[in-house]
Amino acid sequence: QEGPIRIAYIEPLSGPFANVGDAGLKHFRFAAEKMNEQGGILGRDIEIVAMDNKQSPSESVSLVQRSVDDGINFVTQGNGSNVAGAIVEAVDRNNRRNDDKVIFLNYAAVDPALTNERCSFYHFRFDANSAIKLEALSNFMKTRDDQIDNIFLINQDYSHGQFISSRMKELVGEKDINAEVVGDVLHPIAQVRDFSPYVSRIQQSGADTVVTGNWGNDLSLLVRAIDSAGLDVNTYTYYGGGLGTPAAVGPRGEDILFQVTEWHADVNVDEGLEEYEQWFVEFKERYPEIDWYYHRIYNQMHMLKNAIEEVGNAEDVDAIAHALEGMEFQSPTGTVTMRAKDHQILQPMYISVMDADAKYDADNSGVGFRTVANIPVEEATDTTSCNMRRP
Amino acid sequence: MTKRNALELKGVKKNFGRAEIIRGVNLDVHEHERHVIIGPNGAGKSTLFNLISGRLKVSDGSIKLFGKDIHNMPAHKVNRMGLSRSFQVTNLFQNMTVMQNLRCSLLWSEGHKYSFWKSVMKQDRVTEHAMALAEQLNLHKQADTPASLLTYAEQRALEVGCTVASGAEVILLDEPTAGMSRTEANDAIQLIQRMTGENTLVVVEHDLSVVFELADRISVLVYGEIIATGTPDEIRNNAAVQEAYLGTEVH
Amino acid sequence: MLKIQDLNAYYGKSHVLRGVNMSVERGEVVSLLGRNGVGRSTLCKAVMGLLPPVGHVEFDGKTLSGLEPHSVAHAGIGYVPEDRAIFPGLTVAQNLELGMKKKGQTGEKWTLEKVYEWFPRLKEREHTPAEVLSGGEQQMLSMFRALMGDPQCVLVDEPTEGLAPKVVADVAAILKQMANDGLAVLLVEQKLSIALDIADRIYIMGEGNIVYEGTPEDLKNNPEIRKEWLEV
Amino acid sequence: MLETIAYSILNGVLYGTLLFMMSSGLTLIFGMMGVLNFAHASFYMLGAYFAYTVGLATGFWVALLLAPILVGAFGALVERYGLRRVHQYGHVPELLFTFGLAYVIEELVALFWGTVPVPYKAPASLDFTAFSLMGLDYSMFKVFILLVAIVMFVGLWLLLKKTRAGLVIQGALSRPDMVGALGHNVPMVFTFVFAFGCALAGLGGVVGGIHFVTDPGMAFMMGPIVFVVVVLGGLGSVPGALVASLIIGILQTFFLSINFSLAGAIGSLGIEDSGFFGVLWHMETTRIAAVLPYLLLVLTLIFRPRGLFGKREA
Amino acid sequence: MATNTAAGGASNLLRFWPWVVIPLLALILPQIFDSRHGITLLSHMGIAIIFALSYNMLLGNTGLLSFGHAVYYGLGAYVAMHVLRMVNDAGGEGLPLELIPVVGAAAGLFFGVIFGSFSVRRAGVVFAMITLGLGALVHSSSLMFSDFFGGEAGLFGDRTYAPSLFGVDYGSNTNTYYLVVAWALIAAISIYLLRKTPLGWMANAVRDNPERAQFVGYNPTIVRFIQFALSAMFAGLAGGLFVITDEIVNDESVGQIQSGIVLLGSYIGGIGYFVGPMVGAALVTVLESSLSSYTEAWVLYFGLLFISIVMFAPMGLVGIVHTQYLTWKAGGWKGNTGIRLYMVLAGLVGIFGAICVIEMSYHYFRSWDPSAPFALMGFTVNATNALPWLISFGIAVIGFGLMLFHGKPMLARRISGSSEGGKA
Ligand SMILES: Nc1ncnc2c1ncn2[C@@H]1O[C@H](COP(=O)(O)OP(=O)(O)OP(=O)(O)O)[C@@H](O)[C@H]1O
Ligand SMILES: Nc1ncnc2c1ncn2[C@@H]1O[C@H](COP(=O)(O)OP(=O)(O)OP(=O)(O)O)[C@@H](O)[C@H]1O
Ligand SMILES: CC(C)C[C@H](N)C(=O)O
Ligand SMILES: [Mg+2]
Ligand SMILES: [Mg+2]
Repeated sequence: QEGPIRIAYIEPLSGPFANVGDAGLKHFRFAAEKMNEQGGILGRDIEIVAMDNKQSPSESVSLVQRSVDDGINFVTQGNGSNVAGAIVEAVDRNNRRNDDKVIFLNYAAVDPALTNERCSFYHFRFDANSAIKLEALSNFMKTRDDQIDNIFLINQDYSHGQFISSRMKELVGEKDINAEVVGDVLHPIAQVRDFSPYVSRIQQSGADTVVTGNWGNDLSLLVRAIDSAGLDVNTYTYYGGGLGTPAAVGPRGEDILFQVTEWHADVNVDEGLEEYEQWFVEFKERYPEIDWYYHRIYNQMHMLKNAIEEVGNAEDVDAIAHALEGMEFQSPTGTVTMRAKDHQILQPMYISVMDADAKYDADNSGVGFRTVANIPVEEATDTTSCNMRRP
Repeated sequence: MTKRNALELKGVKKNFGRAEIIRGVNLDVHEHERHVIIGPNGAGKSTLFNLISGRLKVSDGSIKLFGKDIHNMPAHKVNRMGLSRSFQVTNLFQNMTVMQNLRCSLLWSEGHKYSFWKSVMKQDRVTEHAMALAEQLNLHKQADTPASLLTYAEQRALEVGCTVASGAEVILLDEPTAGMSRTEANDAIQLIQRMTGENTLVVVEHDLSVVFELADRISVLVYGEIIATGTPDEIRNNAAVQEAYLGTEVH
Repeated sequence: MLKIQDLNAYYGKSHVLRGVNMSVERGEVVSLLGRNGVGRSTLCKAVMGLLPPVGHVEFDGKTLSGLEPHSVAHAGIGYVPEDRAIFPGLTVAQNLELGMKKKGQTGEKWTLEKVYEWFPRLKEREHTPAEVLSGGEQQMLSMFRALMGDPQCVLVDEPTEGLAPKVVADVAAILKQMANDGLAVLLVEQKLSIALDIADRIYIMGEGNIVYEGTPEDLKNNPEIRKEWLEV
Repeated sequence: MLETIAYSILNGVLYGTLLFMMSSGLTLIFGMMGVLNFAHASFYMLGAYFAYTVGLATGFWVALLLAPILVGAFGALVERYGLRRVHQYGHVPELLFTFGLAYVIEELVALFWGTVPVPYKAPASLDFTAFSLMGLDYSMFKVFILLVAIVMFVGLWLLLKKTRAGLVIQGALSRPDMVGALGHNVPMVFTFVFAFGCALAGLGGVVGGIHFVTDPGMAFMMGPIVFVVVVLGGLGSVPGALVASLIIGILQTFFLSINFSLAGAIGSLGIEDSGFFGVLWHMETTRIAAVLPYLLLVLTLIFRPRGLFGKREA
Repeated sequence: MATNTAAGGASNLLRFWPWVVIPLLALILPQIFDSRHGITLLSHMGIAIIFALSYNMLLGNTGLLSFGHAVYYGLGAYVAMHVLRMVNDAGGEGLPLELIPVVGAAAGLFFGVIFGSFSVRRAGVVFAMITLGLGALVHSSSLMFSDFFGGEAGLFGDRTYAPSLFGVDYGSNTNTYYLVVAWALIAAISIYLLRKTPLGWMANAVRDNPERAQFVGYNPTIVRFIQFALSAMFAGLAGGLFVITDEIVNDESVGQIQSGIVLLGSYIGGIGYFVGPMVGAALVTVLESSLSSYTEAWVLYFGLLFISIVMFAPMGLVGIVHTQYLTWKAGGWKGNTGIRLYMVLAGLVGIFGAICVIEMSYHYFRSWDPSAPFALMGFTVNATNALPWLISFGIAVIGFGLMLFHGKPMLARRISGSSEGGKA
């Protein structure tokens, strides 16, 4: 086989979510370029084929088809578990009905269902799923429960937020966290313009800690409303460090905005990861507006490379999937494993908080993140109900 | 022989806000007669038509069409009971051709209602009827001309045609000759006479020559009240009418 | 004085006015007669700039042809269109107000009070939407609206349409009054009796041209002309 | 409960004034000109971006003045070279024109300013706590918003009372030729009013961009809520728009501030949280709050098609 | 705006050719675009065509501007999906796949009757805003009532686990495509014939003059209501077909974007013509899904294309063709065909220049290294140099300039000259 190895990048590149899709694309393009400089995969270049799904599940389904038509064997996506669900479905259907198969590399969609009841042999998730993130977060909260008394849950009213809301309540009991959930609200996604009423409820509930899976404007506006009302609470988030939030929040989030991620920029500094720091800096030089944010894309691209090299070609999709299954990889942050049972990656996690003194600020906001806890792989895991059908 | 009454208005009143425009009108229109209503501007003639035809609701009183109460019925129901009207300002389906206007006016009375399983063009009765009407109106040459491109007089003629088309027994015409020249007006009168034949006709008109040519009986409406009803001669010689309406300009 | 020279006008490709020449002096009422559809209303529209005029129109020495309608109006021309063109959504008072060139400012001869005095019905209906006015009331409104702008010359297109006989006399009186006030009045009229009654001079239009010019007396004594150009 | 009500009123008024700011320009454009301007939110967005960019050079206060003027000028161009042409074809084409325009503006904004939010912040002179109430701080900027809204209200009121622009436009909607023949420069009035409406949207953006987030998605996010306000208030009615904004603001805040569901109040009565009625029974007011404006809109239009203060039917 | 009337006053050309050309195209196209994605795209076009035709029953025929037509499309799709899943769960036994769209149609009709009963009392802005509100409400509900709607993830089904009336294997996209074509033809013919019925005529009448319609015996509200319900039914049919082709349905199918797209498509094609919405819907479907793979600036192009159609071709694309055809038939092209061609050519040159400018802008602003050479229309250019900008702007200005300031006046002169000559 000649020519580049192509990966279809199916994300919103127009419309209100274009910034998110655009940032991801830049990550992939950068990673591909860096790897191509090192000789690519099996001597072939990696090429990222951008496809605009307009954040629409059904559009994504037909883009999967187009990828197959174009002879592309890998698709990647992450924004929106609903889209990811549709892609899983489309990929499965395609691989069942046709000979030219595809693998779906999920770099950000966190709905646990994708590695549980809806798990698929051709789907691999390189981000920690929501259950794992909550596991990590609650382990951290347990260590701090002297400072945490009242927890308020505020989340977007769709499966992602609904999951956090219900799972977090369970975890407080399970982990025996010495705190109480004093409030739990769901708000419609991407529709709330003014969060002050919610903030007043947080205030009335007497909460000192807010847990939210919000992202994008829903998070920025929430954090700004909390700050401008002068509320003294800590906010634990999934996405506080990206998707536009640092720029929109700025120094207001300092010391109160926490995030749970698989990596952040100052990890490189703390752990002396010079090579990876170099990677980060180069990315910044190229795209001064944003930062290298998705560490998992690094993992994903390298693990794919290893799998293809192991198989020896980029066309035998089943073999590549088998190779990825259970693969271990030495990531800069430690060893990560693609769990064979459900194709969920297991990796160390970091809890960090916004900090103006961090070496690297996020998205030119003047504030970056400082690690407050490392969660080892063993503590950042979940159980799975996946019952995978393998070819 | 007592004549049947086509229309019977009893104590009809209408006010808009505080302004009382129709102040208790009693009016009988006999079957088959041509009844002309005259009166000063703003007396309430058009309003009266609006009340009868269901375009406006009455404030008080009753209106009967062939003995059946029709007041406050919606306009389409009044129409289905056999009363049809034209407008003082031309009010056609402007984008449709002459034939299409006529066909539309015929559909309901030919019993096609809201049906969506038969083709209009295949309804031969409707087509024949519409053609015949177009001929009577002298519009057959313009059959496929959109209404908006007709001359004013032609539009008025079509207005009359559409009004008559449904075969209603009682027909109300509001200033059918307004804006026409003498000759056109004469043509229009003839047209009306030809088209309405045996029907009961109620007409509002300002043109006195038209009035006297057309009317079997005349009612004079002044400030929302009928001050006189009678044959043309009676009206012509009625002092109150002269005072209120005709002025000195009587022929 | 209003001077029209070699005026042509077209609707698309149809050539309606074919070189009209006429004039109206201040202080006179000039009636423009003609059969239906000869183009009398078109003449008014062309003068107002509502149709692109080809030819020359001037008023008091100021060239009007080629101007936008609003500039024509500001040059002192008032227009009462044949279809009344009242503004249905607006009240009577608002309709009249739109007639004024500047907010709240009318000429000296025709003020709001004067109008309401002439035609008290409008005063009663001051705050009702104009579309519910009776046909005759709308006609009067349209005429008074034009007067609110303090015009020096008025083009009145079929003002007596739909008016009761008594009111027709009123309108005639108003037109006379305007001429006496020194305005130039161009009256397009269907009803021969009125036109002859109040006009100082008469033009007859036929086939897009002026085919006759004279005084009312001349016309009364000239049945051939009437037969040829005014009857069918 | 009393506290909740007091709180709802205070915050509802604040939120309501913001809504009013965003929609007041539309009251002019939609209410008077009948143009269903789907690009209104885009002008609002331009206001924010212009203010941000101008502000980098001149500081906030100059930008506050300049940005709306720029947006207004841009609006004038749009009217003159786009809308005016489309106007003659009717309302649907006008609407579609603005629809397309919204897309184009969003793309251009994303092109020039990038897709990530810009750091557009309140000036230091407004960025402090003005007062605290019931444990919550209110920044000076919120007070400032209130002031700006009042200025807008007065400006609109003056435009409508002191000029005849409204009359001219309403007249022109039925008989443009005749309004011209009476001596009014109709095209100019249209341009002026459209530009003014856009400038108001721009002013809303100058303030809203700070209060919310300034990114290319901000227009989309505002969505059709502005139409709800204008229609609910009654087409063309400035007081109506104000009242509608306040009603929506207060009601929404109230719904968000209480913890209420039928099941919570009456008891679940064995009704499960599934099925259409089950879900409704257990639905918390907070979840309804967001759709409340649309619910109000539909109900209002069914029972009172001309809106709260409207004189004529839409 | 819409000049056609009940009888479709158009010429014979417009009356007959669609029924020959469209089915032919439907058969030929899959031979050309024979990839899976291509076939799916064609299926989507078929569905969009039904949806647009149903939409035009409201906008074009009845004068009702709806911002929420996707409600019926989407609800039809959801109900059809539930039935498909029931069939799946029953081990592929039950309603044959070919009839699943009928379920969608029934659901569309059902909801059309319910929502129509209170929204059609008035036309105009009131109706438009009610549909806007309803659209938003239904869309929000689709995320709240996840039992029925499956939340934002939506619902999935499998068309291959359903019986077929004719024993067809619907694992193949092509077979599914022909099912879509069959239904699209049925729907198009029905909608076409509906326009010729008393109801269709009165819908036009009510659009033009509801008051007069009352005085010939019709209740405008009922006319609108029936049209609305039937139109919702066809929208539901389209939704049901979508379930079959995509085997997924989620909240976006009832969403505002879906409602907006159908309005755009119908209008671009020309709501005054029967085939207008078909052409528009097909075009929008293609552009939406393929333009984005050619250029980053696709939304901008889409917006600009759309604006230009609204501004310069208010009757839609079919409108342009039709008027030009009429002119040509009336001999209006005689002696000026060259000028017309010249204008088109100049316009194309202008567009070419404009595209260069836009592409360069995107490269300049979006790429991390604006000075990196990039391929533009077969040339390699550097967007930080002034020259390519000058050339591109130049081409655009010259192209449009020639078209508007040279060709157009010339054409106008030629036309008026010849018509006057004819008269003399
Ligand atoms: N909806 C309404 N609201 C207020 N006043 C109204 C309304 N409709 C009619 N009027 C008033 O009622 C009076 C009667 O109007 P109507 O149209 O019936 O007169 P008319 O007799 O037909 O006069 P004309 O001969 O001039 O047509 C008028 O003064 C008119 O202003
Ligand atoms: N908008 C138009 N488009 C095309 N032709 C028109 C238009 N308006 C008028 N015409 C034609 O122009 C000619 C002159 O019309 P005009 O209205 O000036 O006549 P008129 O003398 O005022 O007649 P009337 O007594 O009917 O008012 C007529 O033949 C008419 O059919
Ligand atoms: C990009 C992410 C914020 C999307 C989110 N993880 C989801 O599952 O919907
Ligand atoms: Mg009347
Ligand atoms: Mg005339």
